[in-house]
Amino acid sequence: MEHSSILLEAEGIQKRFGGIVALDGVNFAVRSGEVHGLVGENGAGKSTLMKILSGTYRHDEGVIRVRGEEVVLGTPARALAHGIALVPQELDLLPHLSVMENIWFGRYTRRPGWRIDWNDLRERTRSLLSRLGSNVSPDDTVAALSVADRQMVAIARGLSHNAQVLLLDEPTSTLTPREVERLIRIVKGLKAEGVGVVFISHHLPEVMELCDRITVLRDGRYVGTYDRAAVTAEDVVQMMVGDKAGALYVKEESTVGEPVLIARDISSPGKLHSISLTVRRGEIVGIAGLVGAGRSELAHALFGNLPRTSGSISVNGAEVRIRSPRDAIRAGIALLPEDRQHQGLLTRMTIRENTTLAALQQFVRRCRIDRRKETEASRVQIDRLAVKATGPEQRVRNLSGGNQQKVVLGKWLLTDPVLLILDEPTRGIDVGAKAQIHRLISELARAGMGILLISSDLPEVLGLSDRVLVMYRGRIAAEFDRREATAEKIMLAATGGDRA
Amino acid sequence: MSSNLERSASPGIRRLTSVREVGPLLGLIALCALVSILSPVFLTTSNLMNVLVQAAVASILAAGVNFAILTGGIDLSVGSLLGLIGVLIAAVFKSTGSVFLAVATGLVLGFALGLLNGSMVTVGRIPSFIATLGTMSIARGLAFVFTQGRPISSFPDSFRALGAGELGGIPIPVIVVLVVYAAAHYVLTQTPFGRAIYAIGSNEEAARLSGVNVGWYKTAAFGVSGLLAGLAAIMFTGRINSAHPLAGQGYELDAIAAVVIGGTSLSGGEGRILGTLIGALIMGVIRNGLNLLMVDSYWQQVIIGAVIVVAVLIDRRGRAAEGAAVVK
Amino acid sequence: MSSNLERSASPGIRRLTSVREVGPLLGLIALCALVSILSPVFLTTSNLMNVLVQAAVASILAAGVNFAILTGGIDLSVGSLLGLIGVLIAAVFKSTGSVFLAVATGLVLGFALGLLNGSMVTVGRIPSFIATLGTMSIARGLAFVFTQGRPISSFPDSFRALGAGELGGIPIPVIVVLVVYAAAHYVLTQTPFGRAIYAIGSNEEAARLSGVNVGWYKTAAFGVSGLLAGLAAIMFTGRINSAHPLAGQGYELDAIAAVVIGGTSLSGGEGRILGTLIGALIMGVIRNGLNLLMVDSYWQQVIIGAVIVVAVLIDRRGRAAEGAAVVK
Amino acid sequence: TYHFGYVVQDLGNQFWLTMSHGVQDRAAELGHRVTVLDARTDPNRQLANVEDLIQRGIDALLLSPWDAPSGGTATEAANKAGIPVFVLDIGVSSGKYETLIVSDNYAGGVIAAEYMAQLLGGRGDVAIIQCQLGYEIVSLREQGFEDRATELGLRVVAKQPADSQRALGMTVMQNILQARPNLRGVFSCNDEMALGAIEAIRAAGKQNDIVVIGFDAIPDALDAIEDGRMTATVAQRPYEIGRMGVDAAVAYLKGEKLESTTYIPVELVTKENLADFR
Ligand SMILES: Nc1ncnc2c1ncn2[C@@H]1O[C@H](COP(=O)(O)OP(=O)(O)OP(=O)(O)O)[C@@H](O)[C@H]1O
Ligand SMILES: Nc1ncnc2c1ncn2[C@@H]1O[C@H](COP(=O)(O)OP(=O)(O)OP(=O)(O)O)[C@@H](O)[C@H]1O
Ligand SMILES: [Mg+2]
Ligand SMILES: [Mg+2]
Repeated sequence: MEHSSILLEAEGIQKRFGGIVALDGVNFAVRSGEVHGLVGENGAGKSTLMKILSGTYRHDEGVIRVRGEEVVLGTPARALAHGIALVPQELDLLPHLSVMENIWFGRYTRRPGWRIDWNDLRERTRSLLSRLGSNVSPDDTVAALSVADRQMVAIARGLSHNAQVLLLDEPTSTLTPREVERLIRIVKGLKAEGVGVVFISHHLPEVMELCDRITVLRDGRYVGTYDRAAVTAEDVVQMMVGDKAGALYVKEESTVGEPVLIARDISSPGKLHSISLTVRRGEIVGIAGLVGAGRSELAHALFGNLPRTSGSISVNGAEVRIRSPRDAIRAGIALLPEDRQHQGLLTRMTIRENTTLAALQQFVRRCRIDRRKETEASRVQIDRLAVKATGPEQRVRNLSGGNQQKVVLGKWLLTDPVLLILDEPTRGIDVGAKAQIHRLISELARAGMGILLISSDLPEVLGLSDRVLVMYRGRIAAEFDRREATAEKIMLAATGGDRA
Repeated sequence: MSSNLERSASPGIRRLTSVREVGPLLGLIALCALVSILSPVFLTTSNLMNVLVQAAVASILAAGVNFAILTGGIDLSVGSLLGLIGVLIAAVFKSTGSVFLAVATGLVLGFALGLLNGSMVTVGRIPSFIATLGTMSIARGLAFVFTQGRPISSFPDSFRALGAGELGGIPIPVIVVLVVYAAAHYVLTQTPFGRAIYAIGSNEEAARLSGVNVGWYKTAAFGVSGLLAGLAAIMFTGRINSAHPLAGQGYELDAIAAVVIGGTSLSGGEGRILGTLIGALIMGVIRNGLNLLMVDSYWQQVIIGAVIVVAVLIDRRGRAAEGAAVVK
Repeated sequence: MSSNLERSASPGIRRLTSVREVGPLLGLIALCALVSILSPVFLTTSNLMNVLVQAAVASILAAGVNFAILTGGIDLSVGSLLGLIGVLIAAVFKSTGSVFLAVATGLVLGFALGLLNGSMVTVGRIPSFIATLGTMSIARGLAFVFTQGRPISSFPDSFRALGAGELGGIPIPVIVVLVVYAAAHYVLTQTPFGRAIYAIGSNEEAARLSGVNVGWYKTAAFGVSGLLAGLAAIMFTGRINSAHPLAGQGYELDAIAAVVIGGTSLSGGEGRILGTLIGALIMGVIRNGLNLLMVDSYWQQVIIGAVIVVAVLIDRRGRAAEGAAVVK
Repeated sequence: TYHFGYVVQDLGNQFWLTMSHGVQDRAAELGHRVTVLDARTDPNRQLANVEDLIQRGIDALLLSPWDAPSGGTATEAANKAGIPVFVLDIGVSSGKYETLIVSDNYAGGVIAAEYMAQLLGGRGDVAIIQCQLGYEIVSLREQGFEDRATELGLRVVAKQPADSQRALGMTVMQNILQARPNLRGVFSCNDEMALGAIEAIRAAGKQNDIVVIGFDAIPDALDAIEDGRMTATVAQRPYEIGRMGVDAAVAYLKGEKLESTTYIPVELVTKENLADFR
């Protein structure tokens, strides 16, 4: 390969956070016109590397070269000036501002008198969003968008820089297959224009389909960079996890018993329309659907966090009044929410305090929290979920995205629910851990828990579910048994195609 | 129809009609109606001008404080800055006799002290509540040190113009308020500075990562607050015809109340400047009305406290009804 | 080694030595050293007791305000509640002659008014700054309405005990402070209530979705703040031997300053109560020191403002150095 | 030489400021030291100031209390430490003090009422602007005025407080004018509020129709009387009170006997006798 085609190069990068070494001697290079996959387990250091390359963090050692010239990035502005743009994993948008301002913030077209030319911004935003196939309006306030739409806005902002190097940190984790497809098409287009794209995903098929080269990180160390043609998915997994077992999980059958949840006629104006469903003991019910189909709304309605205008809910055969999450938890329902930053984590607190929060009563004796018992319990969850952390007293804001997700899951497992609702449980979870979590879900079901699994990851839904419900515009559009469910049938129902 | 409208207008203008501003405006109208029924004097031109002039200083302070609050901060120092700057410009005028020099000193000094507040917040990383609480105490103390507790009084009309003059029958303070609010509205809705202020209040970290110089803009927002405190000091001194080191004591709380009644969120990023003006007028009308109705001053304090709470309660209720979203 | 240590000691005790608390503590020690060099009187037992007694009321208020701040709120009403409750218990005592009844009234009333603040915040969804600003004005007004501005004075020693008594040579206010802080420390670190307060301050939405009864606990946190304002009112009235409707004016800002100097974050979820005590003592030592050094009253105000800023500046610097979050 | 401590209720107020100047000037003349501490209208800080002065070690305490009861507590603290107390104005309701030096405030209200009744010919609507409510001493002025004015045939149609502040005095006056267009006279319990009131009256164009009498005779008020904006004020002699406080303390320490209370007479200041008060 000729040297001039290397746009961005990092050599011997080291980054420490206090005592933790997040990156240790990592090499990485992005060529013009390539899609470069970056893979590794949760906490391997992928996001940290991206943040260094985009000027968000400063590295401790190592050099960064742009087109062969050594540079000091230091700030996002300087990285952008060098043509490097990042779409981060944890979205950092401006919630009270409009979509167009989020995309073009700080780069407004001006009119005389320091005025911003709103019409021009609106037009540019429209064309950008239509390229992404998003129907978000430029004037919408970001706070009112769904997670997926926000992800689209973030991607649009990344694209808007017309960068030579575009860093995408898990862009697909919140998107549905249809949007993923569209994104992949756009990335291919960029590649044809000579842009170098870095693509991080825990979804290996995507990586294998899209990328020209793949770099593997393990525990902050550089494992190697490989041409796509030279490796198989199995090889990559092997390199990611090292000598740990990395086999993909295959569901075991469980015996399905009495219903744990019977929901009838659940409605919430404009969001849910007369939904009825049953989940049985030991059963995993998957819910598929497009972004905005109302799956999260259904979860929140069952959990007492979305006002209902009608409907009844029975748990273990007895009708329960659920009007708040507290009611739901008392009835034995748990909800792993999709937005862990806002709905899941106490970021300033420790792993221990996070994991025991929902089941705190277990640890209270005579109005006092038994801290020893708490520490034990959180340590059990850390081990069971293989959370990469220094111990129960580590603050969760210092964990990697995937490990944070595991902490939230651990919190809900401690409540020992009869019905566990999982909204995108493996979003941002690496392959190895994903298999582990899948096994866990399956084990929980076999132990008699009812599980409602909402996921945009179709193979996950297909692989784990005993039954699959498909939602379309706030209604249940179709129901498939495990044996009859296929990706095609589900997609057809999810897009309303079966009604036409 | 709505789509056409959307296309043509800027977001700032389009949103003028949202609940956020209509709520306080309806509140103001209802309040005026109530007071004018109870006291026929209220609706006379002379009394209405009275109200506007009385509310002018507080309105100017509130406009400045709104900048600080929109960034997610707070400015507790404006009342004390008013006191300090008041005695300093009075001294400058007494020793030079130049109105221009005095006014310029007031504005420059206000801006500089505001920037100092801002730097403590941005460079020193001190929470703005504490930084401006410190400034509040320091500025008040310095005003006393400088004057040794004695007021500086008696100025010619030229010096008093901004606080007590008239232009074509309209009190100059009223004109100043209108100009300041128009300018602030323009800056906040139409310029990159204004949008940066909203962005910082909305998500400071994200704003920083977009390459915006957060420190600079945030400091500047406090600078604006200080600048307007300087302007308020000029108006106050002119109106009262005397500069006292205690001037403006407690005004910061009135200003903040006006900002919040006007619909600005104390956590930043949300709110419009015209709401703030309405908030300041609501406070002014209540005080005027209670005086006209000869309400005992003890009870006035009780009622004003209650009105602040109720005004915000109604506003928040209205807004909750507007945009209820459980799943964020 | 460190791992063993971690395992054996309880986290609460272990963290006593973290920068968050050591920072303010070192500040307090440095300050005491400085003052005692400048004035030999400072380190006498009688003067140190003086300082503790003088700081007692502010310490109690600060402990309560710390509860409100930890949930992510603020309580501006404590000074006014002190004023209102002071005159009410004085009246109760004057008309019944029962110390028990007066004390009970003070505590119950304080708790009730605090719960009222809390309900406005939780049920009414009013930002706590505004809700308690309203209460501040209302309570002060009611105190004046109730007394018609006249102080209620002259109480027997039995009534004054909590504010002016001694027990085995130690002033009772000092004992009260120690008991209150020990209790608050226990509640915040060892009980579900304390855990809920930190959780709410850290991420209210996540806490709610984890089944924490956010409304209840948040209201209760303001209740504690009110309760301690009631206790402070009893101590204040006892100490001064007079209940005046203006009592406690401005004390809310001192209390908040103490809380923040003590390392509690104004955005909630972070901070320890013992830091608050240290913060209150820092404020007390400065005041006492400046008096002993015969610093001019005007300059005292300037210096106190500067100390508040500098104390928080040093603390924030120290913490930034400690935390791994070098990045931000 | 002696070391005195002077704890004063509020140096933000001209009156107390002048009194503290009297204390400081007299002490300097006699070669004594004095430490002035401001209680800033807070009885708790007043007590803390006294306690700190006791720690510091002083020969005598001069006290201008915030109010009589809290002054009593502060006096008791000094008593306990064996330090003699000299009360300047306000008075204390408990504890042992050597002497009290105070203005005759009720008489001040009376002479103001008499002068106003004389100017208005014994009839007409008048208003009272009150100081911050809660200070007993100033309410004596208002009582003296109201009692005497009613006797002499004036009608008190409005009574509103303006917290002793000039700005509020102006606002309150504006509103009284709106509500009471026939107003003929205003008695303000201090000059700051009176000066605010005359700005409001001038803005309404009624400067020739309304008699304004203030209280305290601060320099600004004297200026206003000189150029005719204000009618009169009642002069107290805070500077004298301050000086006499020091003299009393020195006399006591030298073993002389003191009167328990000294009333300092007040005087009406009009354009005619203005020069005497400069
Ligand atoms: N701000 C921080 N402070 C302390 N430690 C951090 C911080 N950010 C990341 N780390 C640590 O650095 C390591 C790498 O984290 P990083 O976020 O880069 O992982 P990742 O590969 O992106 O993982 P994931 O797939 O879960 O997103 C982790 O051990 C994490 O705990
Ligand atoms: N906070 C919000 N405010 C207003 N509308 C919202 C909000 N969150 C989601 N919506 C809207 O509600 C609908 C349902 O969105 P939601 O994200 O819950 O769907 P979903 O089927 O759960 O998809 P996902 O796979 O993204 O979770 C969408 O139209 C979305 O735009
Ligand atoms: Mg990551
Ligand atoms: Mg969803």
